[in-house]
Amino acid sequence: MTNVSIMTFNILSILPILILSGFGMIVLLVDVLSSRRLGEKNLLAYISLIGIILAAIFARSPAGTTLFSFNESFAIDNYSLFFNFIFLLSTGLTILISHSYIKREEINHGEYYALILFSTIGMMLMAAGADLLNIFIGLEVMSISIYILTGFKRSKLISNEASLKYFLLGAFATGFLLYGISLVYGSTGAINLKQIASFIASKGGISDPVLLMGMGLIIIGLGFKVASVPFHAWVPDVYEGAPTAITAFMSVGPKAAGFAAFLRILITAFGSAHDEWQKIIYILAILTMTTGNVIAIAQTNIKRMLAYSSIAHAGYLLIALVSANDMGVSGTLFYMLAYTFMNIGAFAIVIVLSRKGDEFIQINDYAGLGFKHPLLALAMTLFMFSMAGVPPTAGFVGKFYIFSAAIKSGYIGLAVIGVINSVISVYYYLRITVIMYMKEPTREFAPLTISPLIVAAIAISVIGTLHLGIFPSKVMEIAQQATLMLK
Amino acid sequence: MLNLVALILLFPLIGTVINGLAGKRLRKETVGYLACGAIGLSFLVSFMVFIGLLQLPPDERLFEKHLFRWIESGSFISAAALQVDPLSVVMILVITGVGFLIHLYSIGYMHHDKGYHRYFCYLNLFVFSMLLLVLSNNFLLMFIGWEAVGLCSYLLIGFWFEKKSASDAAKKAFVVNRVGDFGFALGIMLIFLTFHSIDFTEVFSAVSHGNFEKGSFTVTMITLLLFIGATGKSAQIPLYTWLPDAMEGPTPVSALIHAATMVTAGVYMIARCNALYLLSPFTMTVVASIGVITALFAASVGLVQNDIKRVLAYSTISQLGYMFLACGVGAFTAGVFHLMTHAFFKALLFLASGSVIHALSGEQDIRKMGGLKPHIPVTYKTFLIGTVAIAGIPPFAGFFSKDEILLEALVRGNFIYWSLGAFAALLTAFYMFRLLFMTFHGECRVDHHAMEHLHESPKNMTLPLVALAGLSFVGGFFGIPGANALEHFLAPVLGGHGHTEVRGAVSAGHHGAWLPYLMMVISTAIALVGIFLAYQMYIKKPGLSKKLAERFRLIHKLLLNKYYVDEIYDAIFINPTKKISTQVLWKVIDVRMIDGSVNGIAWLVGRIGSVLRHLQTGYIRNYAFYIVVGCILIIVLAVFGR
Amino acid sequence: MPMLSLVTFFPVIGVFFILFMDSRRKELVRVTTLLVSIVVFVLSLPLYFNFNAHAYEMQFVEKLPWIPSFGINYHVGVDGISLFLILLTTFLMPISILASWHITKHVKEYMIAMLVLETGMVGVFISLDLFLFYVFWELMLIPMYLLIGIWGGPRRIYAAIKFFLYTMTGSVFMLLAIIALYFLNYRATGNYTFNLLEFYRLELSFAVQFWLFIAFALAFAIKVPMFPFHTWLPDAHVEAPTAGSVILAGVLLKMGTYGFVRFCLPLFPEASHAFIPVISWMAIVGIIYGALVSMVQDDLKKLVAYSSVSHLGFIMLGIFAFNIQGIEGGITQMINHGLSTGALFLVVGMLYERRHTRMIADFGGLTRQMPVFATFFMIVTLSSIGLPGLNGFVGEFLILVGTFKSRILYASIATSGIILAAVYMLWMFQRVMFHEITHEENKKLTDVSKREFAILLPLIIVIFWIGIYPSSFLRKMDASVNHLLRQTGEGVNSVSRLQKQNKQTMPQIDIVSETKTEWE
Amino acid sequence: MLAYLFYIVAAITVTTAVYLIFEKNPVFGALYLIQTMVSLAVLYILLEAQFVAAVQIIVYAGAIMVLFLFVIMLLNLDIGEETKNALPYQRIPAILMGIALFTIICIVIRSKLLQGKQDQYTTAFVQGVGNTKLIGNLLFTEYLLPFEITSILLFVAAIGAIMLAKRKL
Amino acid sequence: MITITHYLVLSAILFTVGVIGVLIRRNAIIIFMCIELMLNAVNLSFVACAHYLNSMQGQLFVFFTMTVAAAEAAVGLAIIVAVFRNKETINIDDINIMKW
Repeated sequence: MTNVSIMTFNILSILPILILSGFGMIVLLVDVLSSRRLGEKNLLAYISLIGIILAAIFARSPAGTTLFSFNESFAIDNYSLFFNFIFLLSTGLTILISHSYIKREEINHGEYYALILFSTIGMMLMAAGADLLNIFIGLEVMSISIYILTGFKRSKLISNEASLKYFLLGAFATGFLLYGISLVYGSTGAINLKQIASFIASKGGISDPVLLMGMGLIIIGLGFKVASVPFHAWVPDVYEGAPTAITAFMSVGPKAAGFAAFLRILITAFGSAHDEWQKIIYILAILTMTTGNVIAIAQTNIKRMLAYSSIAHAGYLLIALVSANDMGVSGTLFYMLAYTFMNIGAFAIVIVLSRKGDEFIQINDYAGLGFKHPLLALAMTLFMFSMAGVPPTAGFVGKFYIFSAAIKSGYIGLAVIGVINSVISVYYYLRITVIMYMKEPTREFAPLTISPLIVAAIAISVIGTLHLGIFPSKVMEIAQQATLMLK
Repeated sequence: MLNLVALILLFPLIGTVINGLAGKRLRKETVGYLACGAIGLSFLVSFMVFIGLLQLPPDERLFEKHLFRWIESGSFISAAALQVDPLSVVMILVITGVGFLIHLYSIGYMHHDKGYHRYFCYLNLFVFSMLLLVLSNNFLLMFIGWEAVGLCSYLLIGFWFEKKSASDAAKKAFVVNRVGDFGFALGIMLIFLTFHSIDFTEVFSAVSHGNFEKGSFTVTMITLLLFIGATGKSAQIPLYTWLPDAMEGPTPVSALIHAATMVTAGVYMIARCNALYLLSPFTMTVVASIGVITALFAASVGLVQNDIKRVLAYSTISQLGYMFLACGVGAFTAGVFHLMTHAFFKALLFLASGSVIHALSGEQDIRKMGGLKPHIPVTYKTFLIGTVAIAGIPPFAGFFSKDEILLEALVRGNFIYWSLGAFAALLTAFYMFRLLFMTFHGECRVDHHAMEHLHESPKNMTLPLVALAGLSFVGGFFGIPGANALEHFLAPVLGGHGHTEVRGAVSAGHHGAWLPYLMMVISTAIALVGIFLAYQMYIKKPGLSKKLAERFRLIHKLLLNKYYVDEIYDAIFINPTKKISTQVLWKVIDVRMIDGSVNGIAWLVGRIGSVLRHLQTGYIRNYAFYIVVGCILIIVLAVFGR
Repeated sequence: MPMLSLVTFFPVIGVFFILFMDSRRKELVRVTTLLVSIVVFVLSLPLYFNFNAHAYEMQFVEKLPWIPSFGINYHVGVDGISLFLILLTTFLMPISILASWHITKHVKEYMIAMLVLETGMVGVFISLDLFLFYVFWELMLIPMYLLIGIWGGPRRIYAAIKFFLYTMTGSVFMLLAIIALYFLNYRATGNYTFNLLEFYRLELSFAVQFWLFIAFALAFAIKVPMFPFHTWLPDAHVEAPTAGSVILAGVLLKMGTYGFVRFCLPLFPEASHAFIPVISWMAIVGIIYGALVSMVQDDLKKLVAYSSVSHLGFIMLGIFAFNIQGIEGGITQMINHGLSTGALFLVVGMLYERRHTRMIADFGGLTRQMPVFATFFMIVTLSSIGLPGLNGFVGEFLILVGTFKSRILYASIATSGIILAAVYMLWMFQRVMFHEITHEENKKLTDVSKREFAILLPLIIVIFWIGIYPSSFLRKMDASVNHLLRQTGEGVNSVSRLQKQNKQTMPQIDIVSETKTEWE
Repeated sequence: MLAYLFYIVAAITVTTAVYLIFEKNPVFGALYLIQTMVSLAVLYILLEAQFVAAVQIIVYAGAIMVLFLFVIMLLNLDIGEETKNALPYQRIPAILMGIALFTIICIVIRSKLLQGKQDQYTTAFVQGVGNTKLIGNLLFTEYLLPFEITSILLFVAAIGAIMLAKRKL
Repeated sequence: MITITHYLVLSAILFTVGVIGVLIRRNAIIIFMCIELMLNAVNLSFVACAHYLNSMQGQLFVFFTMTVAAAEAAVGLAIIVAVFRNKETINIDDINIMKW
């Protein structure tokens, strides 16, 4: 047995994962044990939050530097830590906004929290995975959890349909991803990203068409997860059908995880084949943002609109991916963080304004909100402007970052298309504010019952959006450090 | 004493400010006398300045008073500084003198008007502006005065703003003047570009140092541009159309602004720039030609007009034409001389006509007058003096000045100028006496309603009439051949180019010394012929004019409608502009094309969005199909796209 | 004392006060806002008095690191060019707030928007860091958009969105150009910075200048607005509340012209020279076209809006004359236009408050009822026409002199604009104020109230002041404008060569090879 | 000999796969798929992957497909289930696309292959240790993390299946 | 001699057939089975590559793939059951409330 390599096992490196899975179980246990008596089940949310906070506390490199454990298949570097932070943040925010929502929708089961925590584990694995296997497993853990969460309102046909669509298409795309992985494996003999990279480097670049095809198929698989056109089609339907809190989660966490894996694979493994994949991503970026923005204009349902907007944002992030320089990577990190705040914030407001069985998700239902609930409207306005990329918000700095990256690498055409798109996007984001402030209300606003948790979520989102917009410096520095680790 | 020059400006300004801000609360008498007093004081100071100037040796009669730096930008410097020299002194004396009389007259004339204080505020402002115009020491400051008098003219023409015709006329005056100002402004810029300065002294000294050869293109352009300005302000062809309409204003305003002072600004300006003009023979020809044509043209229109003030207006245009003729042939002194005498008798005529209108409760149509002589004797007498003066009967003021212009036109210009000028003089004598006869002589056509109120004007109105009549009588002696007081006085400004030289040349021989005297005789004869014709047509055979009118119906109609110039302008400039602006620029280019394309793009994007959203069919199989298509494309791109 | 920051952010402090006020106590909110804006104005006065007219360097400079990893600083300062625009902003603000007294709907929100707007506007004029500039530039869009959209007229939504999108469209390209400059500067100096003053020292190839100029110019031209990017303006003006129009015309439009002076000319001198014909012709067309279209409007606000197109054409023409008269005239005219067009909008607003119509045909003969108002209106009209002795003339004439010095043809055509100005303004004035009163409603009109008097009087005073004694303004900007000319002048000699080059080949920007950094 | 076996098994695999996609009855479809999987297991053995082959039959063909059959039965689907066809026009393009995809893959595969790094697990080596043992070793050393995560995955799947399918919670 | 190409072509055929099946079938379960077919094709490819590379990673990957497939099957079938409960059909052409 001498020829079996000694495992480089570092339990600390997966401590956050362990914590989350532990808390996932605890939630389930508490749920079962306390099932009828607890009634409100507030406890579950708090337990989950504690788990997230603990995970966040321990989500750091034990040695303070990059650490590869599990046979170099799991990387604890600033990059994955940053993404871990994004995941935990989005999970935390999602739990905050879920609390009242699931109670109202009567899907208040312990599994809900557990699944969110488990899917976070998947995301963390995707971000930290340094080989294709880990990334794949992480992706599946995340996806399957979310398939279930999407269908969580099981008595609602719309939720079932979303779940089915997401599931079938997701599995279909997984097929492509796997096929890609197998071809990459076949032509390099490795599934570890670094080994792939060194293999490609030893050949002086990619000349093997099989490898290229494998790469292309991986792009498809991950492109599906990040909602890139033409693999985006599931997004609007699923976003619309899923429970709103899960939509918020889905638009942030898995997308971030997808990009985490995307960047790591393309840059770490295929970094020297930049020329080969950049043209694909280039086209995807253009298609994605344009399609997302243009169709979003035609939407009347706010969840659908946010879905298309989410597609568009994926397009912007793909710009950063194309530029593939240090700025692109740190830009992606920053943008994802910013997007987490503003998007979850927006969905939180959608949740606050909706009622059971009467979701009020038509944009026109927001008429007159501006002066009826000024603070909510103000927050929504902030998020909309942030998504549109208007200073001084996080969205602006993020876009600025991404376009900088593109220009730095000389992709001026892409940057131009990007900014044109962001102008188009202004139109539909603006329409929300228009309707909130400039239209007369068409319905009575019932007095809202706002739970403190969701208020906290909105407050965190507002503060985050503004803070990243006005004082982005600290986060930027962290994001920049993160990029040094990738190569 | 010369240092007092700023006071000349200050008094009317104070009058303006007080009447403007507080006039509403003051008693009418206070307002009137305040305004009059301001101008009176101004006149006194002007006179003191005049004395002061006289005490200097002729060659040093130039005084500059720097007030403050106005616009300074790089090398472009325009100070707020005043300049006193013989030319400006003559002007300020005329302005304040005639102005004072007209103010005095206005107290009575405007007594019943609701906007009494407003009127005097404007009138004082006008005097201030006009003084600024003639006292400034650089082109730009002069331009301020130039525009400001235009503004006052606008305000005063539109004084009775509730009358549509009045406000239309006001606007027209301002706009037409602006067209002229366009030239003036460009002229100033070109001067700045050429001379790197816009100070009179610097510009003219640069000229006199002979840096420019005669007839150089730049100077021709400068002078032509300035002349455009002059045609606007002094109502020459083609920009004269505003002046007849300006008669919508109160009559004293017509007297002061549209006869005596403002309209002569163009002449003043050309005289001021004589050094420049003399360098450009071409411009001189243009000036002279425009002048003489205007003189004749306006006179011909004047023949058939029936509105008492309009006749005077056309006569003003015609007389201004004479002044330009004089300037154009190089006889600047003669121009200024005529300017002065014209100020006297035309102010007189207007005020007298105002008195007539006043007497007839606002009636202006001479066909509804006649036989007024016994009812308003003072007015009649003064009007007669004015008419005689303008017709050119010795020894009245107009005779000397007009005769001198005609002489100069012949001597320095050519026979055509002279003959056209002389013919215009004939017409002038004719239509002025036609006016006189139809107003004061013959049968009375006044309707009985107005007849009841017929009365002679009060003292404060007749007094200025008498004073002006006196001036019209003696005014000519300032420039009487032989004494030539005015000529000598103006010589430092209008210099060697004045007509002494010509006189000298004349007397030295080309035509012999007898020529001036012969011309005097001929002029007088022409005037007499005109008067005789008028007498024949309107006193002896009152029906003759109608017969003639029917005989030459076409010409008569043409003249009566002022050659349809207004209509032509409307048809060529105004209506097409409005139409194009509305129908093409606004409705098509702006709304349809530019805005249309902007909205069109927005619409298109939205449309594409609503079309593309249908790709989102909701069918899983479609979505999977997209994935497969994307997959194939990506693989092709990845593998074969190199 | 961080004077500039104080002026910029004091309104935000005010916002915090107002935020905690009961929105039903409208009077309190109004008075507080007014006081805040007056304090800001008073705070801005020392800028004028302590300004050293002999130095072209930025004064009152404050520099703090903001986003050090990008080399972004909070870097503000004032020179002779921006000084007056700041003062104009702080001066117009109390007036606009006073003119908003009649707003009864959502007073608190309105006042907050106004104060935030002030911060944004002042920020634009003082920023010396391009990133900071862009932030303020966009920031000020939001309150303006809300002002138009919430408190505007019947088509307010269309106008607000149009305003926002139009401006945004231009400015995003500017953002790209700013980023490009950032990398170009890095390549040249090895410094990551957005410092404008460092960018000034950058020597760019003509091709790069060409494209960057276009990107910047587009943003500014839309803001100015230059023909043919002007169509947002009439809509925005017509729908905006009075104070919005005043601010829009008074300050926001100046940002475009200011941008040209501050950024386009000194950063891209050669390209700017090469673009003289293009910009000048656009300006000239704007002058004539704006005037002609303005002439035939039947809505007062639209008329004034189109007149702005014409007036700003003059400013642009002056700036692109590239000499001291032209640029000083341009800057003066920026202030003048702010005052006179602002005042015109106020006047129109007063009419609208009384009659709830802006159609010229609904008025006529108002002088009889409102003599004091008529006087104010007349002065403002004349100032807009450019009557000598009032402010408009100084700027306009300097511009024309400047243009005349460089291109006689342009000046000659542009001068005809002053004729047209007289036509449309006086015609409008005549139709509104003169004639008999034809509408019964107009017989009941009251003359200006004390508040309205207080609104207009300061404007009138400044209108006369600039007209009669412009030196107090011109002198302060001399040094800066001269410096600007030195900055741009260096390009002049080589411009003919460059233009020749330009004709041969369309410039191709080569940032790709110039900035491309491989993944290390 | 092995080549013939390969061809025969491959033919069976493809045939059953094609039957699967054209079979109306889902029960038969499932059976075809099971057949495909079993054939694949044979191929795995040809490729000396005994453990995988075993798992293929036990887990895949056995457990998973039984689950499928179970659900099909549970839902009691009739054969006419697919009567509604909203996208009849997609059939031909879909097949063409599939063929195109296949063609492209073939073109790619035909080029050069297997330049990848050769690893140490030669046939001889594997036979020396034993395929299953080797895999087990690797799973608990190098691939411990994914292996453990798989537990979470299955846990999630279990929760999910209960959550979604249980009639009453 | 059976080379890796043979296996890979076979894998490609199976994959393609699976893809076509997803595109043309309307029964959710059959579609899911087609997806399983695709996964099997991939597994074949993994094992073949592993074999010819003398590597174990491929086989391990297949192991994980199968696990994932099992998990997916559980969840996917549960979803289908849930849909069927509410809709009484699993024809995906009927499952089309959300679109555009």
